[in-house]
Amino acid sequence: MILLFPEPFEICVLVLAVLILVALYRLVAGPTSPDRVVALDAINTLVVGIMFALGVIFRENIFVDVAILYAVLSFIGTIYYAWYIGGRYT
Amino acid sequence: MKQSNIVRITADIMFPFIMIFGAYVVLHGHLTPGGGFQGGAVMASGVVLLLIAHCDKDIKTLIPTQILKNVETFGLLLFGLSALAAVILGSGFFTNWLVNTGLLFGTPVEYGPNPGYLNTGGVIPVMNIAVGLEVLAALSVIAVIMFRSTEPDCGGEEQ
Amino acid sequence: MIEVLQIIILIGLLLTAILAVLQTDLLHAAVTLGAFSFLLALEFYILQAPDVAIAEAGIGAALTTAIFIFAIRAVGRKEVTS
Amino acid sequence: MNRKNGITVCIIAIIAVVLIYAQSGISFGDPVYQDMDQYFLLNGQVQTGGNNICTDVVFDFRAFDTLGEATVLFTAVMGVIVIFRRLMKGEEYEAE
Repeated sequence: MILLFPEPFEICVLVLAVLILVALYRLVAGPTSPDRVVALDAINTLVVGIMFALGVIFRENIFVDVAILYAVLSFIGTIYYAWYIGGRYT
Repeated sequence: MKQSNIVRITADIMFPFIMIFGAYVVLHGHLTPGGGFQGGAVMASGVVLLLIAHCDKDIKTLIPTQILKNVETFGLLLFGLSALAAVILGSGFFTNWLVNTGLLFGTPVEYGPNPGYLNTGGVIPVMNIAVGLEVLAALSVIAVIMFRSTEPDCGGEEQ
Repeated sequence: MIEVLQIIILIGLLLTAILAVLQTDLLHAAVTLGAFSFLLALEFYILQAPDVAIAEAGIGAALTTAIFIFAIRAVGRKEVTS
Repeated sequence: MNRKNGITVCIIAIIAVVLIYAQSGISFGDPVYQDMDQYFLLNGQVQTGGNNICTDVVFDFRAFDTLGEATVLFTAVMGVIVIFRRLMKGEEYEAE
């Protein structure tokens, strides 16, 4: 069912998933708070990329709405963390 | 504490697009993924973004809480009345009394997978709009009240 | 392909869920919970439920983060352990 | 502290083994009782006029659940206002 489309998008999805694990290591073992926040932002961007690639693989154009929504809303969470850290350390 | 220009201008540019996308999710709730609750949550996220970007101004004039409370009550009343209208018209509670009648939202649909038209669905789009208004107002009121009570002067005590 | 992707995402879910409980710094716990929310939404997306994915995006990405940050600013960052 | 972590890891491992064993006998996406599912998929689009079956179920077939959810949200807002009313600056509190 999934394997309708040729290989390149699946390879793209797998590489992005492995990169999520790499960013999760920095989120778990990061020494300071800005490390963890930047790792969370990287995870957000990678999740949006995976959603676009999976929308191509599933051949559903309405799934792109979810990815656009994530790309918009992940900005708000990051800006709140930045507000807290900047207000504390400056 | 005043926010930097990058944050404020980016929030000003992104706020109308977030509200338009939330309205799209609410109005197309019976055709595409989404619905009242999801679209209302997206629009409330836009209000939360506006709250943090302009926190140096007066919050009460920027986002008036009393209007939001009235909007929430109106949404809940619209939801209940659209269900009670079915009882008045002679059928059960929560009966879909607008579908397949040719009136507003009353165009019949054909069976099978199709993109669909906006003018179908009966009473479902009305309930979507009601729940969307209610969720938008409720989540915005919670965020604004928690912000105003925990940070009276917008968090400038460290400087 | 999809099984490998699901295994990776479930490992990440388990890791972030355990770490969010075990953190003593409340800001780090909030950041870890944000990552958990995003991975959970991606899992819903893979299971072909975009309605739940949109709800998880709207609630988990913006509103929960905002309310957590308000609460952390009010009560302090370090957890007091006896 | 080290012994406590060991107990935690053991409990998590036991739960993981039990869950993996429990799901090994169930085929995914094929529930046992699926009468109402087939009814919704066959008749929902014609009876309610919406193409999204999830919204049809939430707002037409199971609309009482949505009414309860709206009531819960309204009650939550009332609780937040009651709790945080004294912590605000008091202008809105005086007007009522």
